[in-house]
Amino acid sequence: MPLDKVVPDFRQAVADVFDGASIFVDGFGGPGGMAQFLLLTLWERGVKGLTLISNTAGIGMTAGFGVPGGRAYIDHSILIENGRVKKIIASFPVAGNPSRVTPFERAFRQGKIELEVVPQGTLAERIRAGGAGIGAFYTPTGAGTLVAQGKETRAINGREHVLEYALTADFAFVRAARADRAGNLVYKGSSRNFNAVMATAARVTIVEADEIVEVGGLDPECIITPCIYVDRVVPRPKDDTPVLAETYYARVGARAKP
Amino acid sequence: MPLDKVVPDFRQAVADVFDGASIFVDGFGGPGGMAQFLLLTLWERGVKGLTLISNTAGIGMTAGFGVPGGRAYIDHSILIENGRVKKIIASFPVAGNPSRVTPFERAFRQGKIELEVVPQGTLAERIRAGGAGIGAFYTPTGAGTLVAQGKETRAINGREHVLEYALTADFAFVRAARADRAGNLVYKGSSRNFNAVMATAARVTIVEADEIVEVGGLDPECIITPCIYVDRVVPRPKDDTPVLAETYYARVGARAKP
Amino acid sequence: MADMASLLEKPRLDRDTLAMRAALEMPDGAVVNLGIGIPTLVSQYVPEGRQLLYHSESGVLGYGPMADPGQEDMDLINAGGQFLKWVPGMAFFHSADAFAMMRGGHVDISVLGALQVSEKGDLANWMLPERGIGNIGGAMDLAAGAKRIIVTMEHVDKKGHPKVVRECSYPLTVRGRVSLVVTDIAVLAMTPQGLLLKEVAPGWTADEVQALTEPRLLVAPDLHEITL
Amino acid sequence: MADMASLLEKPRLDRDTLAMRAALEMPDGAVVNLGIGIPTLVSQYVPEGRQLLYHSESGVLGYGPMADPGQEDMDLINAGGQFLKWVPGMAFFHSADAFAMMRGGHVDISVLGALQVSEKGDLANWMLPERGIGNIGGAMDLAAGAKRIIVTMEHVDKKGHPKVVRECSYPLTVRGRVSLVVTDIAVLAMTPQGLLLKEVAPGWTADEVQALTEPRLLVAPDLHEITL
Repeated sequence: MPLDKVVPDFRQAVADVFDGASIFVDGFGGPGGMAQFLLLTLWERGVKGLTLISNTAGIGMTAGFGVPGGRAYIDHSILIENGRVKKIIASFPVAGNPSRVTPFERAFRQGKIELEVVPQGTLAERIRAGGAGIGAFYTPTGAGTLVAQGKETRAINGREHVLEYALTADFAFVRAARADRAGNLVYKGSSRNFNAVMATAARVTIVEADEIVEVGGLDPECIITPCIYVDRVVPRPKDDTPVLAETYYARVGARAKP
Repeated sequence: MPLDKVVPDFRQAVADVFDGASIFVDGFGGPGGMAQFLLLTLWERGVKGLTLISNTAGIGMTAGFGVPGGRAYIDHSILIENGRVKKIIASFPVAGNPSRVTPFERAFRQGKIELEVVPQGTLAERIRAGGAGIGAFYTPTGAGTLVAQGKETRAINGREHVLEYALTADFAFVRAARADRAGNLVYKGSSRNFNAVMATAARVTIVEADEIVEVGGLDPECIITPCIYVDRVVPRPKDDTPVLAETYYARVGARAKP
Repeated sequence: MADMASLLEKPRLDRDTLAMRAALEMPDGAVVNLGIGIPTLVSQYVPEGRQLLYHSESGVLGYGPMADPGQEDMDLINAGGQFLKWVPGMAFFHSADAFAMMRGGHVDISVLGALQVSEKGDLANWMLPERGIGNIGGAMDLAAGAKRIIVTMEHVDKKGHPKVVRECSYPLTVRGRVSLVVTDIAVLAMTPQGLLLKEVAPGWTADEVQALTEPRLLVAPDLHEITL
Repeated sequence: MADMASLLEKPRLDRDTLAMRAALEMPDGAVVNLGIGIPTLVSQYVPEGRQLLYHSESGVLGYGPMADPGQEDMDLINAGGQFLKWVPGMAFFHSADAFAMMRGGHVDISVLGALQVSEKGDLANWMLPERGIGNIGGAMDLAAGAKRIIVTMEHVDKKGHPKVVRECSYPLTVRGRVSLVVTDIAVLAMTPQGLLLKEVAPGWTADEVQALTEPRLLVAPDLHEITL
């Protein structure tokens, strides 16, 4: 059944993620739309030298972005603070409030991690281009600013545009609200954001789905990510205790506090 | 009520279409997804010097593309055969079968109309770029062929890419299956095709909707064209007799056969 | 010339009043994107009878008020990570589409905070050089793409330095696209001749505003106090 | 050398048999786009037990058989304007997304018709020069973007001229991307050394195929008759 992409557990889903791989990680900033179980499993596997491409560099776990008071979920930070990440490509890398120093900011200040800051729309568009086979594009965003430094520019209709190249990755970690067994996906609310773009541009797209239905169980008019983009679908457990920050801290506390 | 975009009749909806305007016209080829009432009303108004940007140059009326046997609907042809169109930008301008000579092909052979042939994906992408504020992009499609002639090229990842520019228009004639009063749209099946792209890239987007519902009547997860892109929504009558080819032929026959 | 030290002590508009003034700029039916901070407050003060369509780069169009306490949904946030209420008429879209809307000129008004604004309409709002790292986020796309850019900010920074400057010394967000600056002491419009002082906070004079502003200001013939 | 006139009279595979042979090339689970004409027939002959995912540039993924007579829906067509059946598991998308799928390399196999194929893998399939106008449609995107391009066509044109040529004289669709050519008398694979004749129609010899082919063909050591 090659059109059935459901794999039973997270370990199997990320088994082929290799040292040095590039990974798209969604989550606008908070836990919504973030594939925390995939991140947790990858941390458990100990893969290193990763490049993460994501809207943030993990701000939710430290700064409480997008999460109702009192709760906190793991995010990219668990890979960063354990030295697994070589480079981050992000638009919103650090907490808005400078007093909330994230694991990424700490690693960055220690010179342990590379950063490429990309305007959010250019990041989304570069990933879309990667998925769509567009080699590069001219955007007015960032013209005349730091992000245009060293890049080609061109006046189009009298306005300066910057040449930006497509961005692809080895893997995408996507979180969907519902998937069918063939890998057609729908999201919920604002959690669609980068997920639906990243799903198109990775060599291997791995989906953590809150619910899995049979083929035909999704309205064909409402499918946001057609299954052509999806390689694996893993059911996300209803109980999110394993991906709560407190669970993680209890685990690493018992071993070696970061 | 500025967020209510419903206008009661087609005449009012196209009242500001001017001589020399450029218009996006959807319809993959057949009647599905084509705003025939808008086309008919524009023909009645007598506006001329138009540039139509569309997947075809009107093949359905002549060649029966995408329509079950026995029926035929009007299409771009009614504007072309009456000399209202100066230029066509299309990917599939003529009937597949050379014996089915369309009004466009006849006008083209008589030197009465200009043609720019664009690969279908490049056409869709140029329109998307127009709507998305992307000035230009590099695509591998068409490299080394006639469509690349006179265009800049660049090797990206070892592959030749052609520079293509964004395409916008003064108006888009869009056909939706359902609209809410604010102009959020959904389509049906394969009739979504160019509609959802063209809606984003026109100065004025005019929608012919098979059904109009109150705001909130569409599932927010399933809206394909958010109302930000839509300027006017006109209800399409249930009775499609006025846009059947036979009705049109009866009308022009009574005046002057083309 | 006014005395700097005493000017810095002089009462200015609070954040809410500043947001109220900015809210008057929103025409009926406009598509509006509100940045993080003071801009977000603007939606609370839009004059009655005006219907706006709110866009968020988190992928939401047509949102309404914030969620009630206890009703927060992690799957419905704005760009600042605040929770929105589920209201009829919303539409959701992915990030490439969210930014296509901005860059493509489909957002009428973007209200942004600023670290500095120059007399040429340049905006710097993403990195304090002393921090050495910053969040561009969606600011550059908004600033590059929205039809009209309104900046809301305090007139001077925490050290009392003018934020309205001749040339931005901080990393730029966009060049030459700011059209109106609403601060806690003044309303300044970008004109071809330069920055035009149109309104002052109650009790403030043009000279006093000028004293806290780096570039030379033009003063509108009908200069008046901000009224709400 | 075979006599041309008699060769042109010699029985060849019919369109359905040709489609059957092409169908054998579809691996289980492949995402496939079928062009107008013979390619469309391929879906009818996919060996049992193989599940394919069909993509159409009209904006449909996962479609099934054609609609039953009387059940045609103008809102559900393939790229050739034929009516599809409403089946579970379909997904719809707009044209920019439909072509993003192709150009982005997400379609495994594109089966296309051809006017000419060159020994370098060039394809010409959108304009007969004598017509002077042609339909590019989605062919260029498919030919540029799909991972594997299979051409199905008659081996010679209506006048008996070879369609497998050294250099295409008709306007090109794509350069160097065809990997397999299935005709009514032969199966030819593009190899770094040149065109390799792998199979012939029943009753045909390598020499006879060569006689109707412009470039020099390499002959596979295990050359054999097409079997289905």
